[in-house]
Amino acid sequence: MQIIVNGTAHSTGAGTLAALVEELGHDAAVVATALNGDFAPRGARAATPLAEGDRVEILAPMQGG
Amino acid sequence: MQIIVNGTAHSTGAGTLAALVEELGHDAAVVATALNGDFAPRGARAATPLAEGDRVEILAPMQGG
Amino acid sequence: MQIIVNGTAHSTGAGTLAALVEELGHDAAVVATALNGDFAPRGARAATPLAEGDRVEILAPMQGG
Amino acid sequence: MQIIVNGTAHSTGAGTLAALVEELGHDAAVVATALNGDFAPRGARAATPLAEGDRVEILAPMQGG
Amino acid sequence: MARFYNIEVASRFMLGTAGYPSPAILSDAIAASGAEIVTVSLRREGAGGQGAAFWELIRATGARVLPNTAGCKSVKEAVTTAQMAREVFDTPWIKLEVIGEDDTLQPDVFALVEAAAELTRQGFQVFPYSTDDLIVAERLLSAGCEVLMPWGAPIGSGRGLNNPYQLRSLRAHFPGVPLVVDAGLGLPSHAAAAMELGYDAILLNTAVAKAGDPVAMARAFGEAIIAGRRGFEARPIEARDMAAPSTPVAGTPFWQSG
Amino acid sequence: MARFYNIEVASRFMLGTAGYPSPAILSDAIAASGAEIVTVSLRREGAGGQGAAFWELIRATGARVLPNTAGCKSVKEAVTTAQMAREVFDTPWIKLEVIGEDDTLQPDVFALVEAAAELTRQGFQVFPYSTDDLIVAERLLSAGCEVLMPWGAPIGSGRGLNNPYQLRSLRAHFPGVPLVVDAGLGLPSHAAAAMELGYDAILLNTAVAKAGDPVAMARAFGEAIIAGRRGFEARPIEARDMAAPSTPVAGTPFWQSG
Amino acid sequence: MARFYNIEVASRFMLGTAGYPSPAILSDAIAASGAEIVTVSLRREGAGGQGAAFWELIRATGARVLPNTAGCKSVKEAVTTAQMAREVFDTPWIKLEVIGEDDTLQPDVFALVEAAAELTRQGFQVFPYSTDDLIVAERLLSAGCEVLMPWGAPIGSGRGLNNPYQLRSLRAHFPGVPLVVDAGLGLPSHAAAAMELGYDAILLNTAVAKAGDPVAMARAFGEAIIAGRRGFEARPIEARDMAAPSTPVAGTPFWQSG
Amino acid sequence: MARFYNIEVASRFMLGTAGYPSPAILSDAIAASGAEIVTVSLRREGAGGQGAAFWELIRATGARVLPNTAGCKSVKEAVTTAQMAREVFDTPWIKLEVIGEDDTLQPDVFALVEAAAELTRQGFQVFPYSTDDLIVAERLLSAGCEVLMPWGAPIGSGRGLNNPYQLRSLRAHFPGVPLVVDAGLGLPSHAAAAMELGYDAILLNTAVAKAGDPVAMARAFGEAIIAGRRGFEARPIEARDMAAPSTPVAGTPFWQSG
Repeated sequence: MQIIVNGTAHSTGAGTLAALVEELGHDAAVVATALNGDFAPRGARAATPLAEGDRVEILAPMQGG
Repeated sequence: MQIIVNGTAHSTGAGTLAALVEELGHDAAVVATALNGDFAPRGARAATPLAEGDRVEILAPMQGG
Repeated sequence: MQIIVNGTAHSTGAGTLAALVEELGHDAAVVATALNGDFAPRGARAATPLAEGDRVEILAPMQGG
Repeated sequence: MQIIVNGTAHSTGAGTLAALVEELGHDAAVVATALNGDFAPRGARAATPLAEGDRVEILAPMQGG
Repeated sequence: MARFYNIEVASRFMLGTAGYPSPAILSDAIAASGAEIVTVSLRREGAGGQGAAFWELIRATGARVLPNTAGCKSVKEAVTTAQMAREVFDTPWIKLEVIGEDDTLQPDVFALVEAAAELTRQGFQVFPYSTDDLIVAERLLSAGCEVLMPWGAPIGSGRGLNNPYQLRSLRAHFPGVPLVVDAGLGLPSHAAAAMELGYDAILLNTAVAKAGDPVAMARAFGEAIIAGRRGFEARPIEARDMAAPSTPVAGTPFWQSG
Repeated sequence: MARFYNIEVASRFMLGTAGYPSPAILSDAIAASGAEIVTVSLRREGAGGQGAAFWELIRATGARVLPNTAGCKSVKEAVTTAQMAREVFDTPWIKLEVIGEDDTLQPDVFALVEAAAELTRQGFQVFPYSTDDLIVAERLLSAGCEVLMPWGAPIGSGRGLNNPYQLRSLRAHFPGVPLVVDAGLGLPSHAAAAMELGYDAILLNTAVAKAGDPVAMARAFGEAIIAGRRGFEARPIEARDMAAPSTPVAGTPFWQSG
Repeated sequence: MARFYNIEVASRFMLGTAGYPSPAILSDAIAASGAEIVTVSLRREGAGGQGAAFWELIRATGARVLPNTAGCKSVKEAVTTAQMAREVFDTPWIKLEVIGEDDTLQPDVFALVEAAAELTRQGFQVFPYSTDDLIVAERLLSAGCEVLMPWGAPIGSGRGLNNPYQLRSLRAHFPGVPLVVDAGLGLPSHAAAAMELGYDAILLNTAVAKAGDPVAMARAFGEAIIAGRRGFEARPIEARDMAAPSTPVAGTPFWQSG
Repeated sequence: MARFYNIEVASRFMLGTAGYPSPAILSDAIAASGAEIVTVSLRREGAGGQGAAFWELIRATGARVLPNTAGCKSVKEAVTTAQMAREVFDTPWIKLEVIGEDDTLQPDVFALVEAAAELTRQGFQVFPYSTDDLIVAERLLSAGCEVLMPWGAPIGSGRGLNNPYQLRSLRAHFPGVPLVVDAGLGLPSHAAAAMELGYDAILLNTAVAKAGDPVAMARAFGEAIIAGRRGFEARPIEARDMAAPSTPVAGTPFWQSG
């Protein structure tokens, strides 16, 4: 399945957002996720299926002003 | 009939806005009128009936910054 | 003898600047003196005679900006 | 005779300031002169002899702020 | 020539008509100012019919009028006032003021943008009295305004340009839009400075009307605005940090080169 | 009318003649400025005799000349230069510059006062280019000067009025003395601001000569100086800390008083 | 003590964490600043998992975090970013930035107010980065904000307080609301001046992060903020137009009274 | 560490001792300020012998004293006062004030230079209270002064730095000379700003003594001076004309890059 992760095309076998986060090796407790522009809370990731063409954002803490 | 003209209680026998303007001695071509907060164009005054308690504004040119 | 001390007429029996300072009850080690506009050092006061009409300044530490 | 005119070495046969001004082709009525740092008025140039090594300034109107 | 909604004017001075010692002084001040545009207002007409007399006086000056919505605090009030002004003054021009705060008479930029959009839809040509906010400016342009009128300082304060940086920023971001500094100026030099920033015109009232000699002050501002604009067009020198001689140093007499 | 050593002039603008792109532009700039007084200098005459041509050009403008002692760094140099200038330009007027420092061209106030006294003794009418120092001003007046010319900013810097407070203080302390802001201005608004402080005149050069269009800039400064003076005489409003409405509030329509 | 949404802090300095030469310097700068609140952000996580390391570093400082929505240009973006930040940083606090213009990073006050209202509804405690507009301030308060953060100057410009008058006006109109000058400062004296206006705190980043020595500059700003606040509370003298002696004149020696 | 005539001090704050509400407050203010140098004066001693008590109070603070010649208007007065002060306070240091004008207390730079030369010949170490004039500064250095103390504004005016340009110029021209801004400051931010210009120290009195809470204000100025100096040494960012983001733009979420 082809999706877009953080703006880049990505081929994944993950069926859910939670699986995707794990597949990418991120620490699930540190990142925040959005699916197609809407916030996807941590607790809902496992129940959030991915579909062809989805746009996923995975964000993490970074310096800011 | 009791109406309010420019914020002051006014007893009038005028049935229309046009009649009121004439009753008050204003030059109809110089003033602008509003009835209950809405603009009442000059050409529509004769066809604009007044009712008890109406709020009428009659404005004229004045200095401004 | 009439002299002027700090701008005020003063009648004194003191024959020297040192005697005047003592007469006035000042602490000789704390004040500085000038005679007729010139500095009179502490060590020279005893040898500095006073004359009728002399202008004496006796200054002491004071707040300053 | 060697003199310095406006900062530059100059060989002249002129015996007076007036002669020098003429020799250099200046309009005597437009320039002002100084000899060895002192002003030499126009009327005195003819009576002002030049000597070996003299420093002469010949100035003329120029733009200024 | 400056251009506002396809009207060209030679004078870059818009003068307010409020608060003069007398109608005659107002009339003379307008003449002295050279202004071709004057602001006017609408007020409740009393028995005396002073409105007609004032209107006659203004018409006699030959100036184009720019009615305002001074004192309005809501979109509705501003729109109704504008409609009435259009009828009386027979012009699509409206100086749109929506005041958000009584002490400083600061524009309410939210109501301003909304009223500007509504009035534009109704065919008005809106001159919005605004702050120096870039984003508000963009919204006003999107709403259909073809002129912007940022404040120099609060109305009547006479302070001059409170934030020249922001005014410069506005000028830089909207190079093609007529920009007018409206309100807050006190001295002719303030007006000249605004023009030197590249502004297209100045609108003011109090600084003239309340001066000791309003007619002379009107003339002074008129001259200062011309001077500032001309200076802007003549491409000024840039300010420098270290001084430079204005008299050439070549050819300095010898005693000066030691 | 301003008055300098019993000479009355209608224009309050004194223009420098250095650094223009061409003699024709200089000539046009003088005409455009309205200045009745222009500053000139003396320099070493070369073979070409340009001095006479320049002098002819200046004379053709009809302006009164104010020769300077630009570049002088000592009393002796300044006095000798002044003597030479008096002969060439046939005027007792001298703009006295004694420069103490090459980078900023700041006046050397010590040499300035001494040279002013000496020149006054010799019958000159001295226009001293000075700082904004009150005590120096007093000394210059005691030395016989009847005009003071404090700087606005370093020569050629185009910065405007670096210390308006001190310039105001000078004006307040010497109400009867002709005061000229000399040097450092860059924009017409700077000149207007100086005039609004009550100064009697402006002397400048670089801001005009080095502008993109010197002739237009000369005119712009001329206008700004007139505007600033007129504004001063018209008694400006005072700047206020809180805004006040410029449109009368009595008679505001009802929806505006809710 | 300053108070923001019922959290009391001893330090009135909020420090940004972006753009430091190294994590160690950031860490040291936070310590040197004395700040108890630091701003942080969210960015796309790469493979390296730097996010966790950064988060660890910040947690180690003991500072409370104020996540921002930097870079957001719409209400939707800002709200989604805020939601994600709340989850990651486990705080209801959000520094709400909605940028309307790329060059100056000026806040879009329309989107700002809308986003502030939405986030408040969702339980956030919003710190809105805004302009110095009084009416916008009122809207933000109505939207539920209990802090206001007007800019001093555009982000990263280092200019200081571009419009002190307007900042004073804000302070005067909202005496009970915590006010923070956010952005545009360059020097410790800028921060002190803002505190002397009665502001409650300062938020800045670039002036520290990009200084030659960020750690020393962090300390300098920390000290300046304390100094400015203390000076405000100590009731400063008012500026005077004419000088007065600071040394008593009574008892002056005779040669000084002639 | 700053150094004045081979004396090193850790604090860059010199505090005046005049005009405090009480001796106790003066004492506390000195302690709170951190100043290691305080200015004192001489006045006519009355019968009460207050001089000894004051001197005792000052000695108890442990601060080094810098006696002044406040109120002196001539070289003679200043020299005699300095001689008397040296004897009483047992120090070669003298803050040399020669006032030329009663209203503004502006230094008389002519008398100042002459008195500085005479006092240097007599072995004094002179701290001359001066204007911001570069040439005067040169003369004072030639006269033997190893410190310069230009004013920020007239004594007691609380205005801050009236002419920052000229103060910067002084700093640039005399990089190796200890420079102290003396007089005219009103707020801690003024002191910080002077330090950020690279000045070595601040001397003030009225702003502390006449504050609502002199002890707190003394501390505030002390902190501001430290902050300003540290900021100067930490190499501040330069002010920019256009804003730049302080949050990195790389890695911005996708909805922010559309």
